Amino acid sequence: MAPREIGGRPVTHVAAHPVRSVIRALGRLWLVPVTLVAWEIATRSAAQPFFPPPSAILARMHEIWFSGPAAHLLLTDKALGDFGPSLARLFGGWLAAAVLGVLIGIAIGCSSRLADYLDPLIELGRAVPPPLLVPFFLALLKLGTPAQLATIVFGVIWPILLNTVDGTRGVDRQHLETARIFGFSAAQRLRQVILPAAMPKIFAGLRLALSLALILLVIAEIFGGTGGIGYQLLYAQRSYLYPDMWGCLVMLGLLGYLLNSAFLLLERRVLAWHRGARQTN
Amino acid sequence: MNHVRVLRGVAGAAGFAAAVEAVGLSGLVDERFLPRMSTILVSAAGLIVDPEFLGDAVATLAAWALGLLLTVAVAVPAGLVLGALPAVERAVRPLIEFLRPIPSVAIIPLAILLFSDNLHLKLAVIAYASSWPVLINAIYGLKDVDPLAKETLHGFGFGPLAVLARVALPSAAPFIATGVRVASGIAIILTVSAELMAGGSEGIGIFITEAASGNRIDLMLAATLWAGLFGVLSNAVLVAAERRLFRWHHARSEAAR
Amino acid sequence: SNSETTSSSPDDDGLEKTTLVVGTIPVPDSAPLQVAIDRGFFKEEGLEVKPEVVAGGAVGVQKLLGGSIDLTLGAYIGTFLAQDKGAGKFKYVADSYGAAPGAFVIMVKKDSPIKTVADLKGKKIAVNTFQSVMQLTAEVQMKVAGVTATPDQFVEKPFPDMPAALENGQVDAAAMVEPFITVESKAGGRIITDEMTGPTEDLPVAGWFTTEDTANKYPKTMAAFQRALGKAQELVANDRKIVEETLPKYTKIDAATAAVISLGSYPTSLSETRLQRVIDLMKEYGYLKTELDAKSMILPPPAS
Amino acid sequence: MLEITELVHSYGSHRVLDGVSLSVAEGELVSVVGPSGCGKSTLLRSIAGLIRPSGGQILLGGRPVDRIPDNLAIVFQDYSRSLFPWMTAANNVALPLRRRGLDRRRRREAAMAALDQVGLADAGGKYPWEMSGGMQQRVSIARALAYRPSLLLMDEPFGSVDAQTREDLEDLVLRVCAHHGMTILLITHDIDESVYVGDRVIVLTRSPARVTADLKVDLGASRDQIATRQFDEFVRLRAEVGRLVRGGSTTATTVLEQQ
Amino acid sequence: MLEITELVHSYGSHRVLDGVSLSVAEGELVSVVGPSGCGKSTLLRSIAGLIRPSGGQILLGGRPVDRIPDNLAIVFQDYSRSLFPWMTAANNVALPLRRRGLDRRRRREAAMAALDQVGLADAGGKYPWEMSGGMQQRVSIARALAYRPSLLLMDEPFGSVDAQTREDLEDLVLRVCAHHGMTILLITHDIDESVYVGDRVIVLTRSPARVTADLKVDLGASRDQIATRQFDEFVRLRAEVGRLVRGGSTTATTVLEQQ
Ligand SMILES: Nc1ncnc2c1ncn2[C@@H]1O[C@H](COP(=O)(O)OP(=O)(O)OP(=O)(O)O)[C@@H](O)[C@H]1O
Ligand SMILES: Nc1ncnc2c1ncn2[C@@H]1O[C@H](COP(=O)(O)OP(=O)(O)OP(=O)(O)O)[C@@H](O)[C@H]1O
Ligand SMILES: [Mg+2]
Ligand SMILES: [Mg+2]
Repeated sequence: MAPREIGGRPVTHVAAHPVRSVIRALGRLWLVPVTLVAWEIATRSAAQPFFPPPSAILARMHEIWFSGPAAHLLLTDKALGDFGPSLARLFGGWLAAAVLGVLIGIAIGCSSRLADYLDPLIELGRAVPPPLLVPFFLALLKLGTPAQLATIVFGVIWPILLNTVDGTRGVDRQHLETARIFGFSAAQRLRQVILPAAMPKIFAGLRLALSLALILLVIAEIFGGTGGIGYQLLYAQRSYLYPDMWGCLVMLGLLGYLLNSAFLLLERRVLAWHRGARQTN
Repeated sequence: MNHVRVLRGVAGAAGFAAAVEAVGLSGLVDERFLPRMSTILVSAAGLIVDPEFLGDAVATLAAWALGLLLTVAVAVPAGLVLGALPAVERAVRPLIEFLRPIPSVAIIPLAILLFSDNLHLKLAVIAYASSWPVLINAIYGLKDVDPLAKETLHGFGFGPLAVLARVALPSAAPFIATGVRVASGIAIILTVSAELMAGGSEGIGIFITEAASGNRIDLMLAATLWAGLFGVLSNAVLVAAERRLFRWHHARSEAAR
Repeated sequence: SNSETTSSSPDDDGLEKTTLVVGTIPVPDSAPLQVAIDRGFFKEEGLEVKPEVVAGGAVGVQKLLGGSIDLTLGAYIGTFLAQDKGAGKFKYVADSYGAAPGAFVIMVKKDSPIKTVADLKGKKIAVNTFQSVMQLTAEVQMKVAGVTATPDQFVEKPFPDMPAALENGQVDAAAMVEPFITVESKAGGRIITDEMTGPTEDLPVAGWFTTEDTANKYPKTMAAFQRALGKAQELVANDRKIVEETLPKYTKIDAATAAVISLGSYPTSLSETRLQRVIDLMKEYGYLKTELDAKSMILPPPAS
Repeated sequence: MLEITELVHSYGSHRVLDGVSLSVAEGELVSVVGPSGCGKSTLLRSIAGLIRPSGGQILLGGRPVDRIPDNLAIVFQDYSRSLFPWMTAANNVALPLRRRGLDRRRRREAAMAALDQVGLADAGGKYPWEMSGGMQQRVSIARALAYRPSLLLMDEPFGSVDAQTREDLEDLVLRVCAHHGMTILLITHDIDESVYVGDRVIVLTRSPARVTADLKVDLGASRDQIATRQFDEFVRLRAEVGRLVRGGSTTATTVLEQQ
Repeated sequence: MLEITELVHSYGSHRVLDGVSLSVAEGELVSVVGPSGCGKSTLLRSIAGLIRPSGGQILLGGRPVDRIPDNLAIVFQDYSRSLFPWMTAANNVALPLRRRGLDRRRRREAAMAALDQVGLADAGGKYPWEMSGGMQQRVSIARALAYRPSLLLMDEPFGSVDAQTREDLEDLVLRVCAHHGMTILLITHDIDESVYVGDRVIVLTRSPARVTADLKVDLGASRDQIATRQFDEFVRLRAEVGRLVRGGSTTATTVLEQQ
């Protein structure tokens, strides 16, 4: 109930019953095996080459990425080559979009005048398919990686931006008034009042953006360069290698799930107050 | 009031166009690859009277509108269920998080195999990609409902469903609406992408494919600009609707500024 | 016998199906279809053909299998690849486009140090689609020049993006077709080689195909389609002017460009031996795993 | 009607209610007073079934409270958060009446009547955020009264209104209680008020809360703002409650001298 | 110090303040009473520069209030919404002290001292939503006091605390006011309180608000909860204010008889 006060205890609690907490974590995943089995049955009975059964997909994934030496966590050289740079681009793009989106969003949320000026541009930008922009980022930025980063930022910034604007506009007016009365500087108002109050909504945007970044990464890799998981996917598609293609999809899904889980851990820490304040007894 | 807002919007857009034109004039980018803003605007103006393009635009807009409706019809109830029942949300979360990052470029080829009707295909792809913001915002919106407001109605003996419908939903609605606005942007992108990737007989994406065949980058950009303008218009409509529906929300927070 | 009832009474033909949705790509390859539509050849056969733009041969394959179209234009290589990987069984109904000098080339930008095909060793080459005719023929030309191509030196780029990619140094060379060859040439781009020389001279490029199921199910309809398209193909093969007039109708290539671009050939018959050449090349370069038989993938033209 | 035995509640390791026992008869109006933070609101939430207490028992009409009881209304201490900002005052009041099966028009009439009773006849069309603190508080009182619950829980319902309005509202509650046979539990910080409106006054100790005293108020059923407050019994009780709340051991007499 | 002349404010077409004039001298503690919804909070917000009044003038230290004045603190009526839920009580109190140029440790010390003064020495680590209504209100008082403003505006600051705590807080405010030379404007519904703490009591009419009376309280600088309340002057003033708030035309004598 009081995260800070009893913050120390759950840790020891978990440490005391590691088995139980693992079991509980697995218990939450019960739907996964169920889905896998259903998927296996459905694809086997349909017997369509485009929809290979998950067992075939997993076997293929193992072959491509996970049959490496134990020293590399079983990852093959190919996996390291595929994922390393891709993940770096992903995080780079997502972080840049987060910083830009939150800053611009707060500026717009605080000033309705600025909002009036920028609204049409933002809406215009939002409606432009990122793939169509890749060539122009390439034309402008020339090099591969900046152009790919630009593509990711451009694609994922919108939910962050819009949610931030919404969160900023929704800050309880009495909180703002309190801050103004006590003479908070603009920076303090931002850091101590607007950001925390808007944080729950910003986090919703960040979470949306994270998986969107994965999608944009694929698009950027498809349209902009060679290597990476997007390139794999495209190559498999072009060669009619359906298990490989599905392997890429599953890999993306797994990455997305892992990223999201990590993100939720972060969110739980940052928004501890929110969970407390918003719980119904 | 409203006039001022429109004027400011136009000023902002004009400023942007002028800036891009200036970059074009400066020779920083090769005009072959990025035509000048004025060229694009002229081409875009020409498209208004091009019956072929108008037909394409109508097809795209229709698919977009239907797709957005479908999205709302699917994602809002789903979001309410997931937001209201944490146990369900926990169970389904791995699947959702697994599906979310799968890109449309990979989905569209599979959807082509599953749908023999172009419109159905577009709708399915739109709903798939644009449901997420609505869903996530609904879940977060529901978590953000003031517990005292819920307790109030509970206290009067209303059941969980009534509390969901009468307190949680209205109080989360503005945030869900933001999700819908994010979704509408994604939906228009997905409509055009589906047309680009899966083809068809009409649509802005088809127009762009054809323009590409003749290296008419100006026409490609002009059509893209129109897609963007449709996005602006649809957003304006949604914002106006939000302002009407959620007057309480805006009035409450705007008074402080 | 069928060919005698050419006009007016489609019911006599007993066509199993009178409406065909046909996938096309807005490139010169599909000019005959447009000609046949414009001149009413299909109507004479009692057929209504609805063209639908597809983004490429691969999409055409998927749409055929998904059932949203009945026939589509597609490069031979892609279709063979699909059949080889077990995606489906396909039948070519008519030939459409073949190699001709100057229509498929590898280009570099004006001041590029690359002068000969041998210089392409290890360089990035843009192709419109992986595992396509553009890539295969590039590999062939490199082999002829004594260098080996590696798969990772190819980059997939849509044709319209290729000039920019060359300019920005994204790629060192690009395998291009018209009208982009003309565009890049105007900007000073140089042609390193024609992709269709030597072993690839006159190589068949694309044709009209459907699934085996559809071909078996609607034999009369397919025959009618073959007859109508055949007429158009004949016209086009002998008169370049017709293509020039038709191109602006279904692409955004304007008449002036259409008049100067290099076109491929429009073969008038599906030849088993010609297709077998493609298959052999694909096998030689590791594109195919199984034995494909060209004959089994051809729907013989109606006896006339 | 309401029977609470040895109720215990802790938030985490912080014990708030430490064995509270009390009972309220049908139709009775019981005031509860106690120091700030002692656990009054927690007690009220437990009765309403909004929190599950850590121990003890609450019987309502003979049955244990394990979910939210029927026919209950609450006026929350934090009234501004318990009004729905997307509804006008009239709609806020009318909403719970849906459970009463009234049609739209009747709901509206009942809502307007209740708003009238609390002196807000003109404010039915206002949104909560267009109203002053005291007006919001009165809307939430009107909402509870219009609902005609059999058990009404009020957590400092008159804290934000002026003296005159407060007296009017006290009398209103007394009238409604008598007229509709409601049972009312009223938490207040105003010692005069606790005696004036209560049939009984329950005094809680400083946190963790226990019942220190349960005083019967012998002022008859009908009360009058001026006359009643002059009764000796009133003055005596007021002093007694005051002494108990202050937790002092001073006798009633000393307190009386001080007053 | 504070000079308000003919202040007028309307929300839309609804006039709330209708020419309010009053002045407060440096170091004075002025109580404001008036019916619920008459415009007291609006008046306070205008002084704080949070709303721009439709007409009239407010001079603070000789200068018109066109933005939020320096060295001002407010205790809002809706205290629960003015605390930051993402901060503990201690941090809520400490945060404004950054402006005072104190370092982290000193801020913390000052915050703990202020919390101690309002009886919340143990609650510094609690979040607002872990506190009772009265505790939240006291945190927001502590925050204002720790800030040591030169002008302190309080909107019903003691509405949610028990009688004993209320008296303690009243004395605390009196002490702080005298000791640090603060000027205080205090809105209250408690007529006794308005007289007990005020150097002057200002009575507003029913909406739209005007100043009906501006009474000087001649009870000396030092007050005592028991002694002061027994002075005749106190009783007289209390009755007078009560009569004025009720808006009756009864004379002071009649009211006295009634009491
Ligand atoms: N934001 C607003 N929009 C419209 N009307 C408002 C707004 N805020 C206050 N009012 C109206 O102004 C009047 C005075 O409100 P105010 O809050 O100043 O009263 P108050 O004297 O503080 O009352 P209370 O003692 O009940 O808190 C009320 O009638 C209220 O309805
Ligand atoms: N959600 C919560 N989490 C942790 N502690 C809580 C919570 N709610 C209340 N408390 C603690 O329980 C105690 C009693 O709170 P409660 O709100 O019941 O007091 P109260 O008697 O209503 O006080 P007041 O008169 O000030 O409203 C307080 O010390 C408070 O800190
Ligand atoms: Mg309480
Ligand atoms: Mg007020």
